[in-house]
Amino acid sequence: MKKLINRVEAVVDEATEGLGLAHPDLVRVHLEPRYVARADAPVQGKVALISGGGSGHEPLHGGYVGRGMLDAACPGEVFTSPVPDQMVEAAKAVHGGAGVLFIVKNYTGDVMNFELAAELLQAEGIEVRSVLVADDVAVEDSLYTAGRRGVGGTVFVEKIAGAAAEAGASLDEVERIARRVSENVRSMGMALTSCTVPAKGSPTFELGEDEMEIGIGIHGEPGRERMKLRPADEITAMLAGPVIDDLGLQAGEQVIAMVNGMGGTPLMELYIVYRQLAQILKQRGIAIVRNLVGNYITSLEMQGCSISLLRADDELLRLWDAPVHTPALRWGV
Amino acid sequence: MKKLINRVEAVVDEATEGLGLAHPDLVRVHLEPRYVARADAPVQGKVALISGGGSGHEPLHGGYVGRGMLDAACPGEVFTSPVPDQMVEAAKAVHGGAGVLFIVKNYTGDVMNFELAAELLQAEGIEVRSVLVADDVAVEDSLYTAGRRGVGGTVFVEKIAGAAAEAGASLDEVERIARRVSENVRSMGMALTSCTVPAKGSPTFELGEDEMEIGIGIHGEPGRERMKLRPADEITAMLAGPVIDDLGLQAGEQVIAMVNGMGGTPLMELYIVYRQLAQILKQRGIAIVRNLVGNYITSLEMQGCSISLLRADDELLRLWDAPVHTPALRWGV
Amino acid sequence: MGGAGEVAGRGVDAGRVRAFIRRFAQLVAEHKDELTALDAAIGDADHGTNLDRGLQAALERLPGEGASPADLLKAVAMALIAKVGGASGPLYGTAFLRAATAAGGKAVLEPTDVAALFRAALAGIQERGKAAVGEKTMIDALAPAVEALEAALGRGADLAEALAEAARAAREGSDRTIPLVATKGRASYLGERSRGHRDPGSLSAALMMQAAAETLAGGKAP
Amino acid sequence: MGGAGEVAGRGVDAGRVRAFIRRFAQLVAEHKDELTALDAAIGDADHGTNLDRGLQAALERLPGEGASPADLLKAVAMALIAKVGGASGPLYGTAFLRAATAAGGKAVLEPTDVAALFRAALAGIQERGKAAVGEKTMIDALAPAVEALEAALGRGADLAEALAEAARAAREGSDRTIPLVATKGRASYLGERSRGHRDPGSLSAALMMQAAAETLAGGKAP
Ligand SMILES: Nc1ncnc2c1ncn2[C@@H]1O[C@H](COP(=O)(O)OP(=O)(O)O)[C@@H](O)[C@H]1O
Ligand SMILES: Nc1ncnc2c1ncn2[C@@H]1O[C@H](COP(=O)(O)OP(=O)(O)O)[C@@H](O)[C@H]1O
Ligand SMILES: [Mg+2]
Ligand SMILES: [Mg+2]
Ligand SMILES: [Mg+2]
Ligand SMILES: [Mg+2]
Repeated sequence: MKKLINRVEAVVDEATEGLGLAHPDLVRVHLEPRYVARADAPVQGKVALISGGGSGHEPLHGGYVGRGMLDAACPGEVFTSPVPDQMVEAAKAVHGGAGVLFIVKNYTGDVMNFELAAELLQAEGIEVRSVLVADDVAVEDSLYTAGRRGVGGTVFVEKIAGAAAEAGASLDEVERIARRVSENVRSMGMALTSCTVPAKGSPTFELGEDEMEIGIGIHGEPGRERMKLRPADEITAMLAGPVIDDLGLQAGEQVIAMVNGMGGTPLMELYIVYRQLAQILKQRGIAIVRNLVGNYITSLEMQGCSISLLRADDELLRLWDAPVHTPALRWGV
Repeated sequence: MKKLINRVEAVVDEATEGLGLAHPDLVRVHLEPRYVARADAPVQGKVALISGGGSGHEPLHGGYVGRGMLDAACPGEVFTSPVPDQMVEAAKAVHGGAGVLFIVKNYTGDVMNFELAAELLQAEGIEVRSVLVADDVAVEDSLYTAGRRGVGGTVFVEKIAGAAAEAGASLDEVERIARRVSENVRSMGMALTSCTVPAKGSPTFELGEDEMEIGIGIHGEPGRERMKLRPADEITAMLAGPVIDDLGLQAGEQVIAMVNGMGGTPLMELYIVYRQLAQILKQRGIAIVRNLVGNYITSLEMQGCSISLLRADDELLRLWDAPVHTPALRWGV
Repeated sequence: MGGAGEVAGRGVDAGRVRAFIRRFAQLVAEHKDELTALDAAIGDADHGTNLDRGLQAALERLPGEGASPADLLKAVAMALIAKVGGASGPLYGTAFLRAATAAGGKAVLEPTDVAALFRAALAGIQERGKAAVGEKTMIDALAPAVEALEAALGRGADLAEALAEAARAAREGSDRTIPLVATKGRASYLGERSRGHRDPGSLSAALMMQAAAETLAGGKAP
Repeated sequence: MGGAGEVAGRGVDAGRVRAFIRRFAQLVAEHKDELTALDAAIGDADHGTNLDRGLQAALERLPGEGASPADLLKAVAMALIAKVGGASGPLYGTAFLRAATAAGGKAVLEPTDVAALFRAALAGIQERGKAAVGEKTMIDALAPAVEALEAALGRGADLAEALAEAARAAREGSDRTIPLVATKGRASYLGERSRGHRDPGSLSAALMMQAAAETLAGGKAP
């Protein structure tokens, strides 16, 4: 295993410390239990947005803490959901009296740990709501699964709900908007290579030199189908098709598009994918009105990409465009 | 070779097209010859900043075209310096009557191709100056080499000279500032893995599972020394030490620090490196007043990192903080 | 039976509960890589690491002399909830919490108490995870184990024998997860591709029952 | 001598220059992977790809019937400058440009013209690249080749023989780069580690001299 780390057990703590040292103007880091909070939290009268999940998806979630996005992030061990303690202490540290919204990626572990945290906080009189993100169209028969996974859509939910909260919206309102984003975003991903969880020390799966995995999540787990490597344009079509269809996007509609790298993909390749995505959407008469191309929700050093589309309307676009200032996402300020 | 590409020969063109499609508000792409220009170029009366080099270092340089940074970038083939045609046509397209400054990374090929372009442009009556970036302290005996390589320092030169040009400084003045940055920035890098040039199809070098290369450049070339893998803190010290010493940094001085990923390094690991870099500088009484942590000048999918430090003063800091709006770097706007 | 049966006659006191917890932690530590490798095949390669981290934390926090069975079980629950994360943290945490509640204030547990305790643990996991038998989870090991335990006691077996049967049933239940397609947890995303692999949680659950069989009735299980 | 010498007696016309360019392009295409592999060892793995791209472009742009030797050489220069990039683009580009200038308006080049042409090419590379013999570059192949060519003609050898000696000298010069430490170009960053590898540019230069020997004096070189 080749990684720029010290001790396997210290990886998440040290990376979180590094984030805090690099952005003291934006975030404050707490280690026991581990959470990243807005430097100026609690913001009185503002709904507090808290997310979290396993580590290894950086910049998600710690990189999205700051003005106009999250109030706190709770990084679990690598690919392991955080424990309730983290959310409980984070919520106590950042809530501003207007309630807390948990943004939870739909994984059994995340759901249960956030649920426990919510129960504990409610018992202490802090109002907590939860919004699930479950945007991965690679999970087809959600009846026969733990439901769709939460993947790239999370970035959209955090940005847009974050803007609403920053603007002073009520808990009801922020929850409504977060749900609307969650319902209107879909994603699908693929991998050229696997990745290595530090504590395990070897790749989660092995792929032949001419193989790829289609329909992966973000935990280095094998995808739904393994197939022979294809040109980027074909791969793009394989990812974009199910996303467009599942959203039921029609000609004349507008989307915000994200071409996301899994952590080890050169930016050059992501732009090659974006090029084809733009062509596919253009052919269907769908307009990309905003976009992100880069590493936004990753799987350690995995090579591969995911495509996310959010059906956009005036309200969501206005909130998307609102200023944001976090370690990983910044505009308008 | 596993890459999200279509045809090997089309890689750079398609990635450049993708960049143009993703950021039509910021850049315009021209393919024959290939260059990326500011969408609003030429800006009359403004010194035009042009850089370029081999591709495979994204976001450098195309990602730095836009307000407050470059007027044009000329992407060569992967790891191959661009040809004079590209710089000549780019310069004609973006120069605003106040002269052109070439920012050239110090490689024999880049230097000669930019030189040829400058000769051709001068012959057409366009004033051209060149500033070399040669910040790689891994190149020790510059007497016995082609001189130090231009690496991470390029990002600083482009940002700061770009801010000066944007503010309306004269060619003399922009050149002076670019030189000052170039003289006050140093870098050093290392690799955990090699990378694969698409046209070659196999890794440039092979590294054992327990080995790393110290003192690499950004072209997947072998470094100065191969050694056994070490913990991140030790690697950080190995890179930071020579950079600090070569700059002659003293207690009480201020720096802008960059921890740069080589393209395939998880952000988590870069923050672990930043954490240790911050500690080392703190121990020496040197203050990090600004920083960048992420993929800014890469080597395709290589895993590894580089550290760059720029000795900062009020003038450079003011220009660093000036608004910038490019595909890859954005603040203040 | 025999010697083991006699020792078991003493009843399950805090010492035995402590031995059970220690043995469970030890077995998980020994099988850590195996559990993680199973999770790599159909999950995210962390089950062994997760559970081991939690149980080691539990050992550190175990209350000392004078703690009741419930105190010990509750300490484990809290450590698992605070340290494991993932799916197995809340699931095993809830299991131990319910077991603690079932143990109530008793200093010594009778065989039927032990059965009630495992039944409560199973119910807790089912409530939290909403999975049924056949979904390729730890339930597939635990549910048959609890049934075997109750059935054996019901037909008059002593605790050692009953727990031994429960451990066997858990192991067989785990074996039966191999051909199943997962419909809960992370492995469910693999659909058909989850077939042919043992569910990691079912193995850790079988290890828990093995630990119970080796400790709760006294000496080594037969 | 012999047959080759007789054919050579005709003088170097545009047809032979065209054959030289074609053969150089062909040799580079055949050795493309080898050149790139050499560059991978001590450079950045693009020398073969670079030069091949440029020479293929040159073939496409080669002017037709009626073009003089200078026209042909200049077309190659322009294609190399416009298509190769890297260090070798401007270097070979300059070499061909200087050769074209040396060829002047002549329709047929005498042996001494050919020597002057290669001397001019070498001087162009040295001016552009500021490297001397012994720095582990293409100069290490070209300089001895030009000297061998001049010496052979000086002592009365015919062009075929002189070019054959030049080609041999180029190849030997390339061989001598193997133990050298590079002090110019990308390989210089490797310092001591550049020892033990052939310089890729010296091989492409040797291929150029081989192409010259096989074509400029007429039929195949002896
Ligand atoms: N809904 C559920 N009900 C019961 N057990 C479950 C459920 N979901 C997952 N599990 C169990 O949890 C195990 C995985 O635990 P672990 O790897 O620690 O968590 P994660 O899946 O979050 O990485 C699975 O092997 C399975 O036995
Ligand atoms: N200053 C120089 N003078 C002469 N030849 C040089 C010089 N620098 C490099 N070369 C030659 O160029 C070759 C490398 O060419 P190429 O790989 O195409 O360019 P780059 O080094 O830019 O990738 C080297 O093998 C060497 O022979
Ligand atoms: Mg997990
Ligand atoms: Mg090159
Ligand atoms: Mg797991
Ligand atoms: Mg090269």
